[in-house]
Amino acid sequence: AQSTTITVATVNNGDMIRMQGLMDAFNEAHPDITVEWVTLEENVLRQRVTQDVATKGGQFDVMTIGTYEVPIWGERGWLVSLDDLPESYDVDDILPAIRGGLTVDGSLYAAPFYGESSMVMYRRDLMEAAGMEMPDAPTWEFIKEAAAAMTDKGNEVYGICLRGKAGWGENMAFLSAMANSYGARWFDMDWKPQFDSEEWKATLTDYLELMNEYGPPGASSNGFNENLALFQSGKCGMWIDATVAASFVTNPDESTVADQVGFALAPDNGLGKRGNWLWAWNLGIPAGTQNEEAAKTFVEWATSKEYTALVAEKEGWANVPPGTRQSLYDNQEYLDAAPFAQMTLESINAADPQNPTVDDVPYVGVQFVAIPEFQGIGTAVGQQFSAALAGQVSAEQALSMAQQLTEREMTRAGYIK
Amino acid sequence: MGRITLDKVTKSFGEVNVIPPLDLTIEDGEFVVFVGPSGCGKSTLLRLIAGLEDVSSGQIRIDGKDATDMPPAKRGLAMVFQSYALYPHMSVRKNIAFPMKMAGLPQDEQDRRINAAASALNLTAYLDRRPGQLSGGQRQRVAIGRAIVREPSAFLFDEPLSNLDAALRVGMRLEIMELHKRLDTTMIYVTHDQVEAMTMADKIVVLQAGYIEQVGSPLELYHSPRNEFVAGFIGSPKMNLLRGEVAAQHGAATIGVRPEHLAVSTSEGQWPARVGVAEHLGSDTFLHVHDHGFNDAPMTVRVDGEMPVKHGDRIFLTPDPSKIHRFDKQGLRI
Amino acid sequence: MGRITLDKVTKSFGEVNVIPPLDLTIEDGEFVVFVGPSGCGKSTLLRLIAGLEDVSSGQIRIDGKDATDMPPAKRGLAMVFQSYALYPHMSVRKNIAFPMKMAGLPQDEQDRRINAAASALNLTAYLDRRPGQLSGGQRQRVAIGRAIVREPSAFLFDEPLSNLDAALRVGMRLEIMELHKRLDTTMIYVTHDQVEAMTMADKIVVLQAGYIEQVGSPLELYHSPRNEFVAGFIGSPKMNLLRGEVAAQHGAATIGVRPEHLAVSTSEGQWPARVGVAEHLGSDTFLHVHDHGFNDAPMTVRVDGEMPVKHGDRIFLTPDPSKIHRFDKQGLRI
Amino acid sequence: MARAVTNRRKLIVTVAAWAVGIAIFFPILWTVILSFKSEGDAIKTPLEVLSSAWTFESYATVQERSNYVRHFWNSVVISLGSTLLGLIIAIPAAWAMAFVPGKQTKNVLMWMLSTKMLPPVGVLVPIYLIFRDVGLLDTKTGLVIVLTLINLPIIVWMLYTYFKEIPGEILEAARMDGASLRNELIHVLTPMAVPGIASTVLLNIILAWNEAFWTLNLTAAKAAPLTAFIASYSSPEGLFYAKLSAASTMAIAPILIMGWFSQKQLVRGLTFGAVK
Amino acid sequence: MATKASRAAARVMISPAVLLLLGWMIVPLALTLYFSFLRYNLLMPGMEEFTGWDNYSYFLSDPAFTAALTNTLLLVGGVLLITTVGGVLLGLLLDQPFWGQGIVRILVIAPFFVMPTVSALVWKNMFMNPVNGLFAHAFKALGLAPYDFLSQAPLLSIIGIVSWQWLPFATLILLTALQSLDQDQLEAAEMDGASALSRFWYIMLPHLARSITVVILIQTIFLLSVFAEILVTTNGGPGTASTNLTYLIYMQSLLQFDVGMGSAGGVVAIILANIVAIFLMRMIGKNLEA
Ligand SMILES: Nc1ncnc2c1ncn2[C@@H]1O[C@H](COP(=O)(O)OP(=O)(O)OP(=O)(O)O)[C@@H](O)[C@H]1O
Ligand SMILES: Nc1ncnc2c1ncn2[C@@H]1O[C@H](COP(=O)(O)OP(=O)(O)OP(=O)(O)O)[C@@H](O)[C@H]1O
Ligand SMILES: [Mg+2]
Ligand SMILES: [Mg+2]
Repeated sequence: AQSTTITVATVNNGDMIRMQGLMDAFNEAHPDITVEWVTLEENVLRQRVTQDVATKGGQFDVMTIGTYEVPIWGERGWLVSLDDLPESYDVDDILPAIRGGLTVDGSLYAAPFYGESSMVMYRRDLMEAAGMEMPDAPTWEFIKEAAAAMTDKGNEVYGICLRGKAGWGENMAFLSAMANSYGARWFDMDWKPQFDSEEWKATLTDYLELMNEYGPPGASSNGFNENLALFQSGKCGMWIDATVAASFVTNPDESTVADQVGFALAPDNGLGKRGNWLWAWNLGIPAGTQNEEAAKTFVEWATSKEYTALVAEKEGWANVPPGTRQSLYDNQEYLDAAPFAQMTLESINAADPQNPTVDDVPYVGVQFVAIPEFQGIGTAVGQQFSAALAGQVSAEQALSMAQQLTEREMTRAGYIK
Repeated sequence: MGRITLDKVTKSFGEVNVIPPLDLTIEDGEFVVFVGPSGCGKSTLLRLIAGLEDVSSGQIRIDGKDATDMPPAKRGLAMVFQSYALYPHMSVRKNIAFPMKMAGLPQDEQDRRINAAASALNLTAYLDRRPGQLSGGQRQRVAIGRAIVREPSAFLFDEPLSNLDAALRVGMRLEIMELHKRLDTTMIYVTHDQVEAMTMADKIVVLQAGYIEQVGSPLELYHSPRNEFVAGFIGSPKMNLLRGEVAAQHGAATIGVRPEHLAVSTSEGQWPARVGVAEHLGSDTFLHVHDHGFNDAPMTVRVDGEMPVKHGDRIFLTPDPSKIHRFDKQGLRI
Repeated sequence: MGRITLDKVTKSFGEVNVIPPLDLTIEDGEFVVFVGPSGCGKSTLLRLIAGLEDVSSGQIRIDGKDATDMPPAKRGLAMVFQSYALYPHMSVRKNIAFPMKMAGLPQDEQDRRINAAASALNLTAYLDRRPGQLSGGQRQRVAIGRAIVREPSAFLFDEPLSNLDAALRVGMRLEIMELHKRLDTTMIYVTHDQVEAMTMADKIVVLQAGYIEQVGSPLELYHSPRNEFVAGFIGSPKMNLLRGEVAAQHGAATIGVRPEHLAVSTSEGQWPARVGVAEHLGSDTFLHVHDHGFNDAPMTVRVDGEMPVKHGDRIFLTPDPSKIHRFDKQGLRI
Repeated sequence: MARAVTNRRKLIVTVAAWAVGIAIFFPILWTVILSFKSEGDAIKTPLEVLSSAWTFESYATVQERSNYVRHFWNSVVISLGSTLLGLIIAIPAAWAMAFVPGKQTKNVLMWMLSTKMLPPVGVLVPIYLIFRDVGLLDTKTGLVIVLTLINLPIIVWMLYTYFKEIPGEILEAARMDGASLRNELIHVLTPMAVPGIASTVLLNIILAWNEAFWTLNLTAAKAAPLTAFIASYSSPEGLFYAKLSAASTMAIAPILIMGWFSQKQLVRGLTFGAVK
Repeated sequence: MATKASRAAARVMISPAVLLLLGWMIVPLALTLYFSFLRYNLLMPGMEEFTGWDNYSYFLSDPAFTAALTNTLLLVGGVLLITTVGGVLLGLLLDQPFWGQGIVRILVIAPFFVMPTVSALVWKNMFMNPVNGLFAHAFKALGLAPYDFLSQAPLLSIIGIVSWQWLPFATLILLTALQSLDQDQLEAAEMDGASALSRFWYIMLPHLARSITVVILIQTIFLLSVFAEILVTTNGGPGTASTNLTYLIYMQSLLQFDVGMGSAGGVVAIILANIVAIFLMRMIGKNLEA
């Protein structure tokens, strides 16, 4: 066969970058396929691929996309369906929660590369010093007490680090999930925004209190990466964030506190929903690509069990992409190497994108609302909450602004008649 | 080879009419100098002849052929600019070679002409320098060299010496005159320098506001200016122009007497007066004389450098009667 | 009010010694002109007096007071620069007012002096223009106006006319002389123009390489130059310098004869020669004479404008014996 | 004033000027320093950073992770290409404006400049669609065209101010010497304007090199220049100061070095005819 | 030069540049204008329909719009103020004789060569980060609480970063201008009794006027479209505290893929930019002629 070149757009996260280092194996198996990488920061990537797929620009053959995009794109026929994967791929091995999010009308539109939920990561040493013990399933109440106990600003130890940077995938991912556990929701069944509810008020007030009293300075510009750096350098007592972070914070090469990290499920308020989200980075193939076959071959390889085994062999079990396949969690070697594995699986399974909230909602998605308008609305609301965190507006003001602008956009988009 | 005829040529810039209809013939081999006050259209006229500006109407003929719509390069004329307009990035050799290169002359012919020009102009030692490394006089010669090699049917010079200092001007003036003697090519030369005009020209064209006031040899203009304007313009220091009664005595509206044609005596003479500023140049003394009773302006008198007069002295002036110029009310010579 | 004394003043720029020890006294009310070849230190000397440069050693006294370390503004002198150095963004009025504004003069006094200066210098109509909208001569008057209003004890001029065209220069020269007569203030004037130096100065200082070659009135320098340098430098056209046998006949190493002191005859005379270029100016004719048998350089002779000589004529020259300058081997006047 | 400057004064000025110079340069210096540290050391206090061990490890990682050479080469081609194309279009235009000025010349020039005020974000989608249809997405040609267009006004303006300083007489002399318009431009005007053209070229290379919006949005893999290279380091997971520093250093070093070597030309050119 | 032939040639010579720029302006502008009247979201293909002024009314009534407008003006004005004042002062300093002039000039010019993205990343992470940044370390060393620049003073921080990038440009132009000042004028002023301060105020500053205008013109062109710095550091926040028009349009058009709205924003921005442009041209026109 003559050689084809496929262009893969991907986010600059560790697992993806690791894959770029392991391409020799792929090239060996498929000498007729050359892979070009375009590695971009998450926001830039999302903008680039969305623009390309929506305009049929055809610059990419494989795109790294999130659980948010897949259902929307799949519905519009922008993605090649992956229903004809071979037996050996073992589709049924994919975790149901993850697979559900990638399926539209019974067809799978993207293959998950890694999946994540969120959970609490904490410093066992600090917890001990504070004379407390973290339960496996803490409540928000407990988190607040623990944060207070661990904070020692003089020594630059902050009880809790949370996302504060504006963005639907940044602070709003956390806050939406947190709100779920407070019984709040984005919209009622008539698509009316709910930021004027007591639940949202409680959520935001508690969040602000936690961050203002026990959080690090500059929290309003902290996203995943900033918090990771803070935690790794020993400045955070607790951090509630993506489960994938677990492998970074326990990696002694990068983390100064690797051997002191403990894990727990995301907190709840006893309402039956925990404050954790569900997310996966997936590989999808835009419809209309010239190299569909080669692209499929690549996607299949990158999300296969063999790839997992390859990473394990080259980089160790702790570094394999987590959160997509049941078989990984049945593998004792992995469970031994990754102390966070069990907690990750439980977190993932605890999320239900179809029924994310206490009260009914018309939308799918835990920490997002799977409608195209959400990116813009989510980010705009995120801006308001981030401003509240920065102390520029009060919680009430932020909520009422959020309510206003969401209503405005939803009206414009025709959801609210 | 070099007869230039302007036939009812006019030129306006937008609304402004700079050259009214003008006729002029320049004979082959002549050295013609254009003089006139600043802004009178000397440069414009030259540029019309060169083809750097379009005429508004009229015809320009070169050697009998209509050249009105020819591009500059085709007219076979060479121009030396006031700033020399050498190409600063080319060596002297390349500067001189440029017009030949543009004409596509064979290399050996180019070399021959360059060497001839260089030795004629004493530039051989500088052929590989850039213009920036030359003195003003040398640059001027390069500009001339560049003009010579084209073997033009006429040279046009636009105030080529005005950027040089006084001493150098004298030298270059002589060189250009030598060149004219040698090549015997038509030359049209614009200047506002009295001395240059008087010493170089076969024929001087005096312009005012685009009109030709007089055409003639330098001494013709000096001795018989056609009107007051030419009288005042030619000669340095300027001719004294007197009006009123004295003029009437000579049967004219105005009479003119040149400073060098007034005899001065401390004891007797025709016109009593008082010395104002006396400029002692050593060789001569220029007296600025007041209270002569004619008009308000002081008269200028040239006397010998040895003459012992000073500010405030009373003196008497006597004009040389054969050298008095008479003009009528319109300012025309009688 | 305006007596300036330089006492063993020297100036070096780094290693280069531009002014060797120099003594000079300028009397109150005098018009002193510095002349000399380019680079001889005229401007430097002026700037030392102005205080724009520090002396390397020696003392400058103004009206008896030691001014060596005074800042320029305190010396009470005013300077007119060659470039005029007008402030381009200020109107003429503001330019003239500037020194008074800096001195904090009351507004009505400022206005009075501006109006006085403007009417004296014929600038009243231009007071609201910017320098960029003025002609060269007008600019020069503004520069003088700015100097006048300060009522300085002396004016310093650094080649103030060299940017003007010939016609304007004559006019401005007269205006400055008038001004000097009227204000009776000390003026120090740098020029390289012969005519300016001769006509304006009460006293000329001839400099060469920082040394004073001679100090004296213009006619003193013309009639008795102290050495060959001064002899060659003062007078236009230049004095003819002859060496060898002719000079020996007069008991000197070199003799000098000015062009205006040579009588010309076509029939007889002391020195036979041949006419080269003849420059007819109307009033005079300058003959460049070859083959006179002395040195190679042509001699220059001034004859009457009426004299009928032309290129190639054989003529005879006879020097006026009383006007022959004699110099010894060192070039000093005998 | 040409009066002797006292050494004391010179010393004070020297200290002040160096202090300011170093302060302004410091962020770059610090970036370079951090690029030679390990990730762990890079976030320590400044004193600890300075005393920690030096290492090339970040450069090695960056080199391994991304194809620096290709990005670099794309940057070179794009910035040189757009500059060259810009010159070819701008020289005749500037000639026309400088030497045959009309009543509209000034307005045309100002209009050209005003096209630079078009906000790129507002027109990205239309341009993207056009590029898609003509197949220019992710091609160096496409970027060369876009960068030429966005920098053309600046090039024209700079050249115009330069040409205006060239005496028209010289061009007239060439015309008298029989040069056609083409020869006049090639043999006389262009060589005479070399300093001006050089600085125009330099400024344009810098602008093109640093342009991040279009280069990022219109490329994928093949034509991506260094701006895209940087975009993959901007906020990865984990500690990244050292890697970011190394990547930054690699991205800006070529242009910095070029700029330093040619700063005289550049400074002269940057004045946009503001200094006569 | 003004012969018929040369005027005809001039028209030919200028046309490629004019036509290209005209195309570059008109084609996207026409499309943008067209889109701005459509309900057009990239994510909802096939639903394009004409909506009249809807997009405009939504864009203009967005509370973020006024904020963005103010921020744009503050950003441009702030940077211009800092760079021109700073440029003049630095120019004056560097114009004095001192040891190592060449090297200091190289140091000062350096930020101009740095990509905006890189400079924003460096300032954000290595300097302004309230925990690991150098400023935080400095504050701590002085016993103060670290200041969180990007969330407490986001716009000011961005103004600072952008000023750092443009200060060299202003400094260099103004320095060159200062060096071109006729020394005679300064000496004349000195003779006229002007103090150093008066010389600066009455002679140097007016001399710099023309260069200052050029600095302002060029910088304004680039500052109106500051984008990368905001995207990298604050994402326009917190709230809309550092959102400028360009960033607002980016959010509308590229984050929500609402091409219609983004286009309406683009048209508004173009109109505003042209108002600024006309204003600037007036000022420049006057100052550049002389
Ligand atoms: N391109 C032009 N547009 C408009 N008017 C012009 C132009 N060129 C020259 N003029 C006008 O034409 C008249 C004649 O100009 P020209 O340059 O021929 O004068 P000149 O005799 O050479 O003067 P000078 O001795 O000062 O060089 C002047 O009034 C001048 O202002
Ligand atoms: N700032 C300086 N540094 C070094 N040398 C200088 C400086 N200023 C003047 N010189 C030198 O001092 C000498 C005298 O210069 P000055 O300007 O006084 O000459 P000048 O007589 O005014 O000449 P010109 O007639 O050309 O104006 C010259 O050799 C000049 O090179
Ligand atoms: Mg002229
Ligand atoms: Mg001098």
